[in-house]
Amino acid sequence: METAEQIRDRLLARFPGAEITVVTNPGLSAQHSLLLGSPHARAIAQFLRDDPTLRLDQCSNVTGVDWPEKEIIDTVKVTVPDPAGGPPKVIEQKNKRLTPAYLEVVYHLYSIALRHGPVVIRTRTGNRSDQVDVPSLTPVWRSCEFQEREVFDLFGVSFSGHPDLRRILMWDGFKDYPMRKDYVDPDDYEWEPTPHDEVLARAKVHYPATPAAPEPKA
Amino acid sequence: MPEDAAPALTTAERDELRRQGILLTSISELYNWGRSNSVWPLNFGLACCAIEMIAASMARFDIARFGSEVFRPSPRQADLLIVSGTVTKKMAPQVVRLWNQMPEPKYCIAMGACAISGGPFKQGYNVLKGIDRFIPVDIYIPGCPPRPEALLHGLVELQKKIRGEKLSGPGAPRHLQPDNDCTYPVPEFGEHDLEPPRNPAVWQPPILTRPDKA
Amino acid sequence: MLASGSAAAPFSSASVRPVHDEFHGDLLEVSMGPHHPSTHGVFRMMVTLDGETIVRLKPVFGYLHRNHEKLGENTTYLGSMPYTDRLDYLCSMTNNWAYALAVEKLAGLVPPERAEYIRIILAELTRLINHSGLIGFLMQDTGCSGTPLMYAFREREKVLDLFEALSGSRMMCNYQRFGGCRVDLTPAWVDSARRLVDAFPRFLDEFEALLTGNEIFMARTQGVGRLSPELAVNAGLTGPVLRATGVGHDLRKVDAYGLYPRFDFRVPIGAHGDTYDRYMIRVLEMRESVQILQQALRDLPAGPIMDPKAKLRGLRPKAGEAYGRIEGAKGEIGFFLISDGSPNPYRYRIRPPSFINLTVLEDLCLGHTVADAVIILGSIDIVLGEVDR
Amino acid sequence: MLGSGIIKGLAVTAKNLAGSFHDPARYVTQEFPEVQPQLPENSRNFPFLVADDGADPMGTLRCVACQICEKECPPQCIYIEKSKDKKPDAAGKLQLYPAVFAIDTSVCMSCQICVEVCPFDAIKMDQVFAIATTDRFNGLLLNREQLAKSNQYYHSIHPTEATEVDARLAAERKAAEEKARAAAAAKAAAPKPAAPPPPQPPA
Repeated sequence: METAEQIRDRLLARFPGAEITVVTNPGLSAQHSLLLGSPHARAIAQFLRDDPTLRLDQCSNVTGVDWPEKEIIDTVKVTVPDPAGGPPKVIEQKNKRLTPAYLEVVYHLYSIALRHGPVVIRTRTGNRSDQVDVPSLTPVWRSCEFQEREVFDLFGVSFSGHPDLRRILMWDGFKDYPMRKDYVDPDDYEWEPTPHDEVLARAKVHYPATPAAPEPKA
Repeated sequence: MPEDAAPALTTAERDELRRQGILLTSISELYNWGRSNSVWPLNFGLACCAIEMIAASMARFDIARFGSEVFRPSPRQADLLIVSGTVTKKMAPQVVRLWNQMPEPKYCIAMGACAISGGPFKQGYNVLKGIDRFIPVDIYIPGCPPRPEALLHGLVELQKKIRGEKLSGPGAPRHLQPDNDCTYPVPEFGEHDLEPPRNPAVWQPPILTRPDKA
Repeated sequence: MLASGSAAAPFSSASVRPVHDEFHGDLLEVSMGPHHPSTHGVFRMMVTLDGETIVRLKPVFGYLHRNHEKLGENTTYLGSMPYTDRLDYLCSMTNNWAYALAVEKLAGLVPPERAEYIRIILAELTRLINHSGLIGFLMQDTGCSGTPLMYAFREREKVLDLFEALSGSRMMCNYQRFGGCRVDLTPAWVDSARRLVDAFPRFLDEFEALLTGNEIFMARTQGVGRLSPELAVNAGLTGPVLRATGVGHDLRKVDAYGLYPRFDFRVPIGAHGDTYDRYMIRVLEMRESVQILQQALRDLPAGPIMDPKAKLRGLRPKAGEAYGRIEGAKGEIGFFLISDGSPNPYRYRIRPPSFINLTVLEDLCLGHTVADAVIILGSIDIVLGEVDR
Repeated sequence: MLGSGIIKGLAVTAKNLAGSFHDPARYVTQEFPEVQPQLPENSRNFPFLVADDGADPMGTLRCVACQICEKECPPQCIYIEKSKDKKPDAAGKLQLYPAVFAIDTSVCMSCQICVEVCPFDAIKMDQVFAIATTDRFNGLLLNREQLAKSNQYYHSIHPTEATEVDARLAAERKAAEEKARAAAAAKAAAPKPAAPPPPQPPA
């Protein structure tokens, strides 16, 4: 099967102006992926499905990933000229930067006809709050129908063009997106016999004020 | 026969009399004996434990030996609700509704860790931390999942409990109390959690007596 | 009225008839489940009926949504292993294997030969109990109450005894580890497994004599819930449901994971894609599993059962991602893991076969009666622990 | 012939019905409360703590309150508090012990990860399953006293494994004694007394 770079080159030739980048997977599995820009994503997906050399007729797995803002500290060595006129010094400068926050949808494509795969494609939202639209690939692969609904339900990605975008696992009046990294669980651990960490911290709020209990002596 | 005449005899004496062909019993004993040997569970499976519940009703464990093989699909015909598996928040209102639809006298077995306390899934956002927050539970069977034998043991314990019930007086069970209405409030879906998250008439968090960990 | 989505996706619309607005008064919406004896757990279907014919069916999920994926992100790689048992709680061994495979891809571990053989033995035993149990439940749905399910559970108990003797637990085995297996097979275990496997075809013959030729069963299932191969592939179906439509897609052959290429077995495929084919595929697959088991138990090599590089605690795979999948009893069960180098996975995603197989439930049921919908649902083989996770 | 399939099926059920009277393969019912099941050796249900001496279980717990199992337990159902003082263990070395050791069996998922990660063979899986109770909070939260069971009990439920564990512990103890003797010899040779190393779990 073609590598991710070869597929990208072929796609760029077919869809001039489309944003397609290869996302390298540093892990041992080396399953690299193609990041597709939203405007062309559905056309590209259709092409991948129907292209005779790829024929990715099965979209096996659709999932969301939440990437909140993360502070990354890059340590850069900078050569600073000495104001006193001495030899220039090399100092380590720490640059803080924030990675952009976005939600990502990952599709794993396989070909049942040609027995190869996976080709991994990704789409990304603009941010995590108001620009959460990505094109739905349900018109291309029916298997995305429920899985995209699940991503919508748990991550809050809105799929434009999805035929029936409703919550699927949680109830309809639910307001949060529980699989996001910053989701706060409802406070329902009133009493746990073996509390730990955050459960303990949350449970403590519900403990009655116990003046009777003797203070543990140090 | 007056109700407390029979308990004046010990069990051994009564067994001896039974061997001699004299059946000595009280109304309440006869009544409870009959009830305890025909506990019909609701045909209601939630998760993994339901498979063990089905296994318990199959040939090898044969729950029919205890008179409980009649799994009723309708709550109107059932005496026993076996909460077999994780109760999620989405499912909790339905479980309470089923419980409300069952006629008294009715009993509830919380089978498995999830039904008792949320079990391994207790840290999940959609998992109810124990069905006893909404309905009264008679028997708790720990295990994940409990073996079918453990379920049978739980059933035997429930039968013991039923046999020990009195027919009148302040110690009488719920269904014989005059001011009992057997409905429990059904929680509603809220924006973040169930509303209310527990039924205070049924469940109060116990006071933690252990000193906090440093 | 038919909210069946977009025009581009192929729908098996032969049996669908349009419902006009003026018929609205005649339609009846029925909520089946979540407490319904034939929904295989807490599954719910919103069924719109015209008389007794289904004109619309919307599945409602989430009544057993136990937050596996969130829990998996908050616990270590090892800590998620017992949770995978509870996904598809009839097939804990294959779930374990799929998860172990994904982590092995992520962390670069290679299980030794004996461990691979053990995995194959356990996975095929799992397939036997899943398929026989499923047929029992399917018969329960057709109204054949009790007998086949009881026979299936009689055999299941024998396999569960083997699982318990090996792993300690009947259902929740928690047996596979990253880079191998937890405990070794004893010769006594292999002997009893061999006895079971040799006796299993006799049970299958009996089971088939009971069911396969039964005229009532044939009348209830043949031609019911037909599925075209194009829709099946496009809707991401896998496992016996896909193979019943005539697509010979079996990951044991396609991906050739584990040591499956060493084994001689055939992949049965169906011709009509109806409920009867889905039943027959499972019977035939059990016979092939018996073949695999006999070969595996015969050739079981000696040797270690763990990759020497593997360690039990503190697994921190290099940053990256991996998708590992195997052919479970219900279809392709896959795990997608993203590691950021910490002890917990950054993203832990389960690809649940029975959830995705439900995509076509509406297409299968349209035009049939409610009683048929129950059988069709039964023949898809869902386990709610996996559908809702 | 129409109906032959049904007749064939009925013959199977008839065979099974008749067989259940004489064929043990077809009569599989176990009379549970009267006949206790023969659990296989590996069978597991809930954890217990191994005490070397059944007569004084609290004094001879193998657990040294290292809290590894508490950290690794997937459903977080173990609660341990370290003791403030130390007690000699079976090898005579001073060790911490658990002042509080509680397992919430209403949460435990019987996964035996605590057993696998324990470096001291102090926690093992029990086979008791008939523990249904009417009291959730007092009946299912097991404390140190309820969890402690003797090594003899361990031998009675998992004989093969317990023998291996005993052999391994004896070997470790012997190695530790030899090391201590060597260290003592070295110390005697060296002029300056070194502080005793803090107890470390073996890697």
